[in-house]
Amino acid sequence: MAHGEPTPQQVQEQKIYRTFGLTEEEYEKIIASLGRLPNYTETGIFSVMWSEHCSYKSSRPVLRRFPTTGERVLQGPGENAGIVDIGDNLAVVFKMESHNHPTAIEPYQGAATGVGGIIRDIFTMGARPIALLNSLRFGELNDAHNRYLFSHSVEGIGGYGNCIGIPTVGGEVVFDNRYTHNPLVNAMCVGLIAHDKIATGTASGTNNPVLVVGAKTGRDGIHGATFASTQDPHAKERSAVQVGDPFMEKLLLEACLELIDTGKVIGIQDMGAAGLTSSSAEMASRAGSGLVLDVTKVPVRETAMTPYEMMLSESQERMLVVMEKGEEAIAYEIFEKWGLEATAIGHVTDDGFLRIVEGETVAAQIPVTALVDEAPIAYRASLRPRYLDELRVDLPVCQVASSMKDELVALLSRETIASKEWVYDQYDSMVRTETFVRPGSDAAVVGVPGTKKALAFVTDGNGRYVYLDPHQGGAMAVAEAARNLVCSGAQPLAVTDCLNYGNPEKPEIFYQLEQSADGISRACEVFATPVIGGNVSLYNESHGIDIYPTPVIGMVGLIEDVKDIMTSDLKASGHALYLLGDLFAGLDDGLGGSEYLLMRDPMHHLDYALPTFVFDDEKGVQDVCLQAIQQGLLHAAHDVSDGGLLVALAEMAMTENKLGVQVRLSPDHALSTNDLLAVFFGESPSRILVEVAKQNEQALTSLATMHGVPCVRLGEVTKDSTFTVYIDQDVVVQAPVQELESAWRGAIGSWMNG
Amino acid sequence: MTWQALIYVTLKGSVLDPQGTAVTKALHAMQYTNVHDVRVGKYLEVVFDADNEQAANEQVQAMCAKFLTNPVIETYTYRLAEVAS
Amino acid sequence: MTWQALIYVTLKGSVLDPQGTAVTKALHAMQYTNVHDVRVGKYLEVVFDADNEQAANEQVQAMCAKFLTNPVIETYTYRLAEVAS
Amino acid sequence: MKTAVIQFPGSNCDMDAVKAVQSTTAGTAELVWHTTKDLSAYDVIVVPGGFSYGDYLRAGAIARFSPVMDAVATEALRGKLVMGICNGFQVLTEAGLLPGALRQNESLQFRCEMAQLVVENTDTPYTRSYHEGEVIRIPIAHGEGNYYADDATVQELEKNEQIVFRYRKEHNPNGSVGDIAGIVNKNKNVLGMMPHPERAVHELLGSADGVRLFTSIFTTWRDAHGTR
Ligand SMILES: Nc1ncnc2c1ncn2[C@@H]1O[C@H](COP(=O)(O)OP(=O)(O)O)[C@@H](O)[C@H]1O
Ligand SMILES: [Mg+2]
Repeated sequence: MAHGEPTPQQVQEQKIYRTFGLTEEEYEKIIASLGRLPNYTETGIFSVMWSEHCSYKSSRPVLRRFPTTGERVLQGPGENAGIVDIGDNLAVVFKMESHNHPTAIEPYQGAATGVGGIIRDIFTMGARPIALLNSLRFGELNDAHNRYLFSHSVEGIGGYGNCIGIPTVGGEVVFDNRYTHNPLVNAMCVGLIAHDKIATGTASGTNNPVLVVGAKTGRDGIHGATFASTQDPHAKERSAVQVGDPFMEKLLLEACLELIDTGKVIGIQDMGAAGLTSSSAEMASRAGSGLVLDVTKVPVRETAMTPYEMMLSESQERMLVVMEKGEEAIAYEIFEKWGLEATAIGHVTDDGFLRIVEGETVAAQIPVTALVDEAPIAYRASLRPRYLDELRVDLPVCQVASSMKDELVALLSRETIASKEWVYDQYDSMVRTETFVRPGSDAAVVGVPGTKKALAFVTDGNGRYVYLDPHQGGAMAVAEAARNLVCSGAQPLAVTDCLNYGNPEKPEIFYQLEQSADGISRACEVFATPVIGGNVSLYNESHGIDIYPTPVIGMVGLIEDVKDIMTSDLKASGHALYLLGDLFAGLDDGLGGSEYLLMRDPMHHLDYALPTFVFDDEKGVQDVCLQAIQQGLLHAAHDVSDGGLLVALAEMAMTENKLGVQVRLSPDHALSTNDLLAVFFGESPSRILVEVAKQNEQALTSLATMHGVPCVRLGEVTKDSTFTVYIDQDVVVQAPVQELESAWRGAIGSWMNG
Repeated sequence: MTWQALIYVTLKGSVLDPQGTAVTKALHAMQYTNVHDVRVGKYLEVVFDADNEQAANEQVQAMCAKFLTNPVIETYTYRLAEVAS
Repeated sequence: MTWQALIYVTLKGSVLDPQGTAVTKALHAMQYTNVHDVRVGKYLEVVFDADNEQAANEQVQAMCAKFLTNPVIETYTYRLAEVAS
Repeated sequence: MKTAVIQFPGSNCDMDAVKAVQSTTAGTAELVWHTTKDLSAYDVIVVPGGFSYGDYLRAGAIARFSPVMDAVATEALRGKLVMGICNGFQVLTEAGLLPGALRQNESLQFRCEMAQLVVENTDTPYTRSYHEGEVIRIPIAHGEGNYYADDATVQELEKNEQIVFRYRKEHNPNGSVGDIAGIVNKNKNVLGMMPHPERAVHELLGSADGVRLFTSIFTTWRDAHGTR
C-alpha cells in the first residue's frame, strides 16, 4: 500500500479504526455506506468527521431545541457564524468557540489559536471583525500551575487579538477549583457586514475551481488523530497543539475581505478542526455537490506528507475558497499583494463524492452525504443526579469573622469578584477607535461607523448555578447576559453559546446538558434572543471529576442612538440611588449558589438551593431599566450579580470621580446577622441598581409602578468618598471607598505580580 | 561550586515557527537570497550553585522540563561550565 | 558550501533585563534558591550558503549588525559550522 | 494638507490615523502601501501603530527595510512632518530617524490604558496648540514601549529640547528612561510617540486631548502654505 500505510484489510483485522476513535458499529456503518472496506485515509477521514468535535453526535438532539429564528435573523446555525440584521442595510455577525483542551496543554498557543479560529469564522462570512470577547475559567490562584495557565492564556489571547488589530472589549473570568485540570477558554468574535456582501460556505457550480489560501500545510495536529484512543476521546485534541501566526491571519483577513468584495467568490470556509477534510466535506454538503482535490497541489511546509496527513492536518490560518470558473487570477493577484499563497487544488463536481487524488492515484472516494448527513447520532442516557433532590432551602449559618465591613472587603478581594483589570489591561481594547465603553462596565459598547448606532456585547455564565439547578441555571445565564446589555442601554438581539460540560457518557452529566439547554431555550424565547450559532465542548473531565456544567452565553444588543449608552460608574453627588427589583429577596432566597457562601463555607456551599428566578420579574426589571435609559432618566445602571447587593453598590462607587454612597435599608422587621448576610451578599437575580437625578425620581418610580416592578430608594451619591450602609438608624457598614477599591483592584495583581 | 548553563530553546522541528519564516523572508528581501532557513528561539544564561557536575546537569534538565520550556512544542539543548563564584 | 550560524543575542550589560529578573524570581519561588542570576536573550539558527568560512563569517556579522540585532541595546556572539547541504 | 498614512503588512492603526486626520483637520489623508517609493506628493507622513510584520524579531525591525522607508527618510530630510505613533515610533528608531530604542515593557506585559502625559515642549509643529506643562490624557497600547537611550543621548535630548511628552511622575506605564513618552529629532520635524493621539479625538472615546496634536500639525502647515 502507498506510503507504507496499513491495507484496508489490515485496518479491519487489526482494528486500527479503534485507535482512531471509531466504534465497531461506526466502522460497520462505514463499510455499508461505501459498499467496501475503507482504506487507511478514508478511515481517518470518517473518524474525524464523525468525531464528537465535528459531528456533535451527543449534543445534536439537544441543540435542535434552541429557538433559532426571528425577524432580524438573516443566518441561523449551520454556517460558520450567525447573522442578525441591525437596519441601514447592515448586519452583525458573531459566534463563540471553545479551545479548552489545547489550552490545558499549551496555554499561550491554545488560547491564541482559539482566538484565531473564531476570527476566521467571522471573516469567512465576509464580515469585518470589530470586537473580541473571552470567557475564562481557571482553578484558584493560590496554586502555581493555575497561575501559569491563567497568565499564559491571557497573554495568548492578547497576543493574537492585539497583533491582528481587533479590540478585545469584554469577557469574564471565574476562578473555582472545579476547573483546575480543565480550564475553559471560550472566545467570541463579532463582525459587521453589509447585507449584500454576505458570503457562505457552499461549493456549488460544477467545474468551479477550489483554492487553498493562506498558510502552508504542515503536520500540525495529526499525530493526535493517529494515536487517539477510544478511552480518552479528546486525547486527539490534546496532542493537537498548534502555533498560531496572527500576522499571517491579519494578511489573510484583509485578502479574503478584498476577494469577497469582488463578488467572484462562490463559497469560502475556514479550515478549523479536521482542516481540509471538514471544510471540503461541509462546503460540498451545503451545495449538494462533490469535490475533487489533488493533495499534491497543496502548498506544504514539510516534506513527504501523505494524503492522510494532508487531509487531517490542522495547520492554522488557512481557508478553502470556491471561485467562479475562469476568475482564479483575481484571487492570485489579491493574495500576492498581501504576500500570501493561493493555489487551485481541485474543482466542484456533480457526483456527490469527495474524491481525494494524489496525482493520478485516487487516495479516497467517499459520498459527501455519508460523511456529513449520515454521521451517527449518539442518543445518550439521561439521569437526574441525586444531589439535586437533597438541596437545602434554609438560611445557612455563617460565622462572621468580625464586621460586615470586613466581610465586604474579603468578598471584594475574592479573585472571582475582584477587578479584572489585570486581564483586560493586557488587551488592546481601543484599536479601530470605535470602542465607546471599554472593559469594566456591564457590557462593552462599540460604535457602528456611519450611523448613530452602537452595539453592546457581553458573555455570561455561572457553572455553579447550573450545577445547582441545570434548567434554571441555564435560564439565568441568558437573563444575566440580557440584563447586562440592558444596563448598557442596549436592546438584546440574539445569542451565541458555548456549551462546556463533562463526560456526556455519564447520564448525570448528560442530564445537566439537556436540562440547561432547555433552560437556555426557554429564556431565549422570553427575551426574544434566538440562538444563531455556538459550539459544544464535552469531556471536560479529569481524574473522574467533571467541571461544573458551564454554558456560556454570548449576547449582542443594539443601541439605536449613542446618546443612550449607559455605564455602571456613579456620575455625580446629590443623585439618588434606586434598586429595581426586590431589595429583600435574600430573606427568602438565602445564600444558595453565592460567592459569599463559597468563601465562608467551602465544604457545604453546594448544599443549598439556588435563589428563585421568575421570568416575569426579570422581564419587568429589564423593561423598566431600558425605558428609563431611553427616556434619559438615568446616569448609571448596574445589575446585582456575583457577590450580591453590596458588591454591586461598591463597584458603582469605585470611579475616577471620587464619590461616595450613603444608603439606608428599612426592613419591616428586625434582621438577624444571617438575615443581613443574605440581604447583603445573596445573589437573587432580577435586580438592577440605578443612579437618578433628583428631578427624575418621580418619573422613574411611576415608570416602575406602571410595569409593576418594585423600585426602592436606597439613598444618595455623596461628595465625600465614603461607603455607608445604614439599617434604619444604625450604621452597619462604613468604609472609605478607597479601602474597598484597593482590595478589589489589587487582588488578582497581588497573586500574579508576586 | 558555581555553574553557568547556556540554554538554547527552539520550537520543535515540525512546529510552525512564524517568526523564523518572517525573518527568512525579510533576509531574502534584503538580497540575502542565499539564506535557506532561519529558526528563532530563546537563549538563557543561568548562573547557579551545585555540588558537582552531575547535580548541575540534573538541575538544568529539571528546570527546563518543568518551567523554562514546554516540551509539547519546544526542545532545548544546553552547555554547562563551571565559573568562578 | 552550506553553513549554519548559531547566534546568541543578549541585552547589553548596561541595559536592564526584566525578563531575566522575572525568571530568576520564578525559579526562587519554585525552591531553586541556588540560582543567582538569569539573563534571557534570543537564539537564532541561520542556514545559508557561502563560498568559504571567511565569507560566511562576514555575512553573519553583516546580517547581525544591520538587521538581526539592535546595537543600541543588544550584543551578540555566534558559532559557525559547515553543514551538509 | 495631504497626509500619507503608511500601510505595512500588519499595520492596524492605519485607518484610525486616517479617520483622525480627517475628523480633526481640513486636510485629506490616505493609505499608502509600503511598496511606494515616492512620497513627494504628501505634506505630512504618518507611520501608524500596529504590528508591522507581526513585530517579529523586534518591533519595527523588518518594516524599516520596506521600500517606502527610503522615501520617508528623504521627506524627513526635506523637513516634511513625519510622525510615528507606537509601532511607527519603533520603526523610526529602528530606521535611525530618531535616537534610542524601544524595549519590552518593564512589567513584561502588554499594557492598554489611558495614560497621562505632560506636554514638555510646545515649541514643535506637533504641540503648538498645547500649553507647556499641561497634563493630557492619551491612551497607550503596547508591549514594547519602554524607551531607552544611553545617558549621553538622553542629555542631548534634554539639551536640545527634543523631549516632547513625558508620562506623569509615578505613572510611567513601561519603565522608559526619564518617563519619556515622545521625542522629536533635532530639527523637530520628526516625532515619535508611544501613546496614540488618534485614539483620543472624541469624548465618546474617553478623551479628546489628541485633537490639538492634529490641529497643531494643520496650523503649522497652513502657516507655511496659506490655505491651499
Ligand atoms: N476575560 C476578560 N476579558 C475582557 N474583559 C473582561 C474579562 N473578564 C472581565 N472583563 C470585564 O470586566 C468587567 C466586569 O466583569 P464581570 O464581573 O464578569 O461583569 P458582570 O458581573 O457584570 O457580568 C466587564 O466589563 C467585563 O467585560
Ligand atoms: Mg453586570
